[in-house]
Amino acid sequence: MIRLENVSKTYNRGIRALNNVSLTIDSGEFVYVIGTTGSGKSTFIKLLYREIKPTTGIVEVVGLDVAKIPNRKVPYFRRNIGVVFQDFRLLPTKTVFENVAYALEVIDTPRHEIRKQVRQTLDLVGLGEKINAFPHELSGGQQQRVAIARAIVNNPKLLIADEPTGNLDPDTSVEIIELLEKINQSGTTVLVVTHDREVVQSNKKRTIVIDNGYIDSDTSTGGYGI
Amino acid sequence: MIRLENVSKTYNRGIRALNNVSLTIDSGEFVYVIGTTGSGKSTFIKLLYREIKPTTGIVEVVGLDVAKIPNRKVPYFRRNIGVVFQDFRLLPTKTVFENVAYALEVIDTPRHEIRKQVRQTLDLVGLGEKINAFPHELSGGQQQRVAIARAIVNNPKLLIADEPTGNLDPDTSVEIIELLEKINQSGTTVLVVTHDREVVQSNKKRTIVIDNGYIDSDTSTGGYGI
Amino acid sequence: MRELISTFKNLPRHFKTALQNLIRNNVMSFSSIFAVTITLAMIGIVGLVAFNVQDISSSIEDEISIYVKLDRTIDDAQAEAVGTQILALDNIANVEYSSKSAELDRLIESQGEAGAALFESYREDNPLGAAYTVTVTNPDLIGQTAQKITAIEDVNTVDYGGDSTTDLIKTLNTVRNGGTIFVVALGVIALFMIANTVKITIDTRKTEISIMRMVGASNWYIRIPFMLEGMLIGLVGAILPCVMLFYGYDYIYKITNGMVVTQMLSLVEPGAVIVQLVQALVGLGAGVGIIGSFISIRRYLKF
Amino acid sequence: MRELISTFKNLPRHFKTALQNLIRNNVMSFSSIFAVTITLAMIGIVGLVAFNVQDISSSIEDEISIYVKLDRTIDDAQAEAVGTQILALDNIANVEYSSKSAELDRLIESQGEAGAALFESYREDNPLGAAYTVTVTNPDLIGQTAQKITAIEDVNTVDYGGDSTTDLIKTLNTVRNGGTIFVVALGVIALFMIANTVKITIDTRKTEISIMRMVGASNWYIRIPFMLEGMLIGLVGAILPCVMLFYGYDYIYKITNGMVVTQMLSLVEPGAVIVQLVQALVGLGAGVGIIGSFISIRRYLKF
Ligand SMILES: Nc1ncnc2c1ncn2[C@@H]1O[C@H](COP(=O)(O)OP(=O)(O)OP(=O)(O)O)[C@@H](O)[C@H]1O
Ligand SMILES: Nc1ncnc2c1ncn2[C@@H]1O[C@H](COP(=O)(O)OP(=O)(O)OP(=O)(O)O)[C@@H](O)[C@H]1O
Ligand SMILES: [Mg+2]
Ligand SMILES: [Mg+2]
Repeated sequence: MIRLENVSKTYNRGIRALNNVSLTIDSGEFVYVIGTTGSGKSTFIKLLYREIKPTTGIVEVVGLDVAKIPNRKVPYFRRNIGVVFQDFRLLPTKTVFENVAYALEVIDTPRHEIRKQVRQTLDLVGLGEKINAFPHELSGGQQQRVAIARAIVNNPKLLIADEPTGNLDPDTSVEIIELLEKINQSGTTVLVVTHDREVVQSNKKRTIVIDNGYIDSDTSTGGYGI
Repeated sequence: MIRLENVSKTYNRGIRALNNVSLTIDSGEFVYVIGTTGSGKSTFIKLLYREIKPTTGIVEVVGLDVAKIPNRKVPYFRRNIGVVFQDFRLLPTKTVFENVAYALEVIDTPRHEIRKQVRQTLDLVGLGEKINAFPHELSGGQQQRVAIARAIVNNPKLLIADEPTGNLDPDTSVEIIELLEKINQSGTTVLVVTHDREVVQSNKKRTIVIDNGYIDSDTSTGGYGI
Repeated sequence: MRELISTFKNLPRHFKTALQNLIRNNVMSFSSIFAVTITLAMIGIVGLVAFNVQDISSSIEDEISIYVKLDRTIDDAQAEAVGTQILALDNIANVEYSSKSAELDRLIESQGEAGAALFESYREDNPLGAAYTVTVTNPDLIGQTAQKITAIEDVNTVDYGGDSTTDLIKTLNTVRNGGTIFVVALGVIALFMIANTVKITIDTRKTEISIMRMVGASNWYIRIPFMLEGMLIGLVGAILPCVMLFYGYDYIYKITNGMVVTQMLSLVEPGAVIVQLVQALVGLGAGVGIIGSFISIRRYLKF
Repeated sequence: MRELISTFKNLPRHFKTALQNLIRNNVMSFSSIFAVTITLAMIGIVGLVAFNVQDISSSIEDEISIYVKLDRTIDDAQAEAVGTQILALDNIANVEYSSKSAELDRLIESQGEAGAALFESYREDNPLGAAYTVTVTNPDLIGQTAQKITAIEDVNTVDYGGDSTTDLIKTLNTVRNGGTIFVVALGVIALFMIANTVKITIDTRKTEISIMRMVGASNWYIRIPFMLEGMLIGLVGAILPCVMLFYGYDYIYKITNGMVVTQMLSLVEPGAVIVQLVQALVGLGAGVGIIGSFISIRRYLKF
């Protein structure tokens, strides 16, 4: 599903955010990515859905060399991936319903299908009654849950979540993690970046620790958990 | 320092975010505000620095009836308050240094003072080397720390922080909370909204629990902690 | 291909999106529409003025004629023969005959009060020849035509005002060409203006566009609503200028009876001209809106 | 008051901020500057054309004159007396005398080749009177002046072209007034255009403005850099149109030798006109930029 080979990412001004990272994540895995702030976690996942390209090395996702996908084809590639962005990235002029529906509309889902699935997904994340609100009318945690709903609504092969519980209280966090696990059980590969120690500890899963741009440990390759 | 009297806030479409809240916070206190997502925490603190006005009731901060301050005077009022916004709100075209310096420039601080204080503060939050980066070049946690630096740089009488550790790893979180305590010890009133159970539990302070727009408990008035 | 089919199938939805964006970004939309409105109003006004200048300059040209004096010794039949020969030339629009005695009348009249006393005595033995007043189809060639007429037998003198008339014609041509260049230049400037406005409108939404791509929207899926929005901005922006031109010009035409002060500056009749202008404005507004959006959005479809 | 002092003390910093914003928002700034550039270019071109139209129409008016024929029985002294009386009237610019025989020359010439044969015999006993050609200072009053001249003793006929001349004068006036209205209207439209562009630029930064207020910046502290930025946009936007006008018009003037085709359409000399225009453009650009910013930012200083 995901394969990184000697990947480095240097931003301009010479900031090295990732250093020579190699790893493989198989289809159906559930992986946590943890690390201190500024260690390169977001950089790592931005490489996966091609928000950025690696400076050196190869990134392969769903069988494609990500850097080689032509610009025009990038959206098609991204339909395989659901992403929960750290900064949400909701469309400000669309309502909650429309934001979530958008991910289905672009793949030509029939309208009644859209309505059904969006409602279901919003209920799942506990936002059933905010369906017609605009993003700026939501609390931080509610926006985060809209972002989650949008990422999972089209049943992607790969689900990437950057701090999906950063703005949520502990109880809601647990619910969301349970939801991600359920999605994982239905066959989706799930990659979760998190700071939430409780979450990582209560669900013993493969955990990749990034530190200062290097992979510090990876439980699947005999590293250590926290 | 802060006094709320029967305060309610109803957004348009009849969404009642706060219901008949009354409370007093004295000068020099350190108060946690917790509650589930969407319970009204951000609404509560937005009332304090007058991002919004109460629908009914009186909000008094630093001795002023907040709703009665004329628009023109609002910025002067806000100079008493440092705010860490849940969504950071950094100025996108200014560098880290400029963002933090801005809060000092507006109160006519001499230039060499500004340079000294900004550097000190950025070192304090651990961002010394990101001084010339733009917000979009920072990780989530780094942006959050810039927001904190900006809020504390001008030594406000009241410091309000909405989820100041939402994007930080546990170790950095602890450091930030210790920083806030140090600021509190120097006389500043501090109000922290947080989801971080560890934080609240390890620092036994007055804790206000908001639930669904009501004050569910307040340890200073004989409520219960979590 | 698949993308194209999907695009057409989704047109109604795209249209709804475009309309929604227009309404929800109300401040921005208003500014853009306002910019289009005043730009088109400008094009409309300039266009109308240009139309009228063209019209006036042609009607001045229509008045230009060649005055052909015949020998005074020839008889009526010979005079008629000259008329036929003139008519046979190229570039002749009309030929009007003026008999010997009509010419004398003219001379007397031109001398004012003293005229009759001076020249009435010539009536018996008229020393003047008959004359033709010739109008041409293409005033630019008036000199050549006059020369050809001079060559005809029995023609005494030919007068078309000489240099001063050629100058007038050149002047009118310059005014017309200058006017056209001016209108075209202003038009181009105005279109840049609209395109630029659309560009700014889109620039402010680059994050939105990048989010759409993040979520898997194909380039055309993103582009179409923006283009439709550009079209709507152009169309809505065209309403006011069109109404203004339509009723405004009609009104001016009515209160002036179709002339500005004098017959010399007569206005073009409203009807067809206005319809053409309105069509042009609507077309420009919508067209530039669509194309401007298409071009502006390009650079944001890369990440 | 305190706010005002602080504002002035901070001017250098505000200026730096304005410049920084201009550079850091490069896409947006470029669009705004571009909008100002083409708007000012338009005003510049229209202004130049208007200047020239004004000039040409006055030089046409200068050519208009009254042709005063005297009785043919009077002697030279009497004729001179008439001249003195005409000069004594209001609205007289110049009076030129033409003797009896000069008048006959004119008549003969006007009759072309046949003229000499026809009228040379009159040379001995000239039936024509002497004449004056009178030019007026204010062509609008030419009718009245002609009437007053008619009333003078020994004046036989007075001819100033009658209705057709009054019509020409009215026409020229209309062209001039119409031109002025047109230029002013276009100018106003163009200024709206610039103000609107500045407005859009500011709209896109409303979050920024609200953050500044959140952090305690007073309204003037926020406003000044935006106004300076507006000014810079206006100034930078004025550069190209000014250079264009300055060198472009000079060039056109040189290659045409100052006339478009004929003397009739002579161009205004570059010098002063261009300097005035350039000053106007620079002033407009900067002024509208500042005022536009001031007004546009208003609504965002409320939250
Ligand atoms: N666009 C950019 N230009 C320059 N430097 C950048 C850019 N984006 C990120 N960086 C830097 O790269 C490093 C890694 O950033 P990244 O966002 O990957 O961290 P992170 O692990 O996600 O942190 P956090 O937990 O705070 O979100 C940081 O030092 C950051 O400042
Ligand atoms: N501008 C608004 N218009 C309408 N409703 C709003 C608006 N802002 C907030 N709300 C609603 O008011 C309620 C309280 O929101 P608030 O932001 O105060 O929650 P919160 O406690 O800060 O939540 P979180 O922990 O997720 O940030 C929510 O249901 C939210 O949807
Ligand atoms: Mg991150
Ligand atoms: Mg909140």
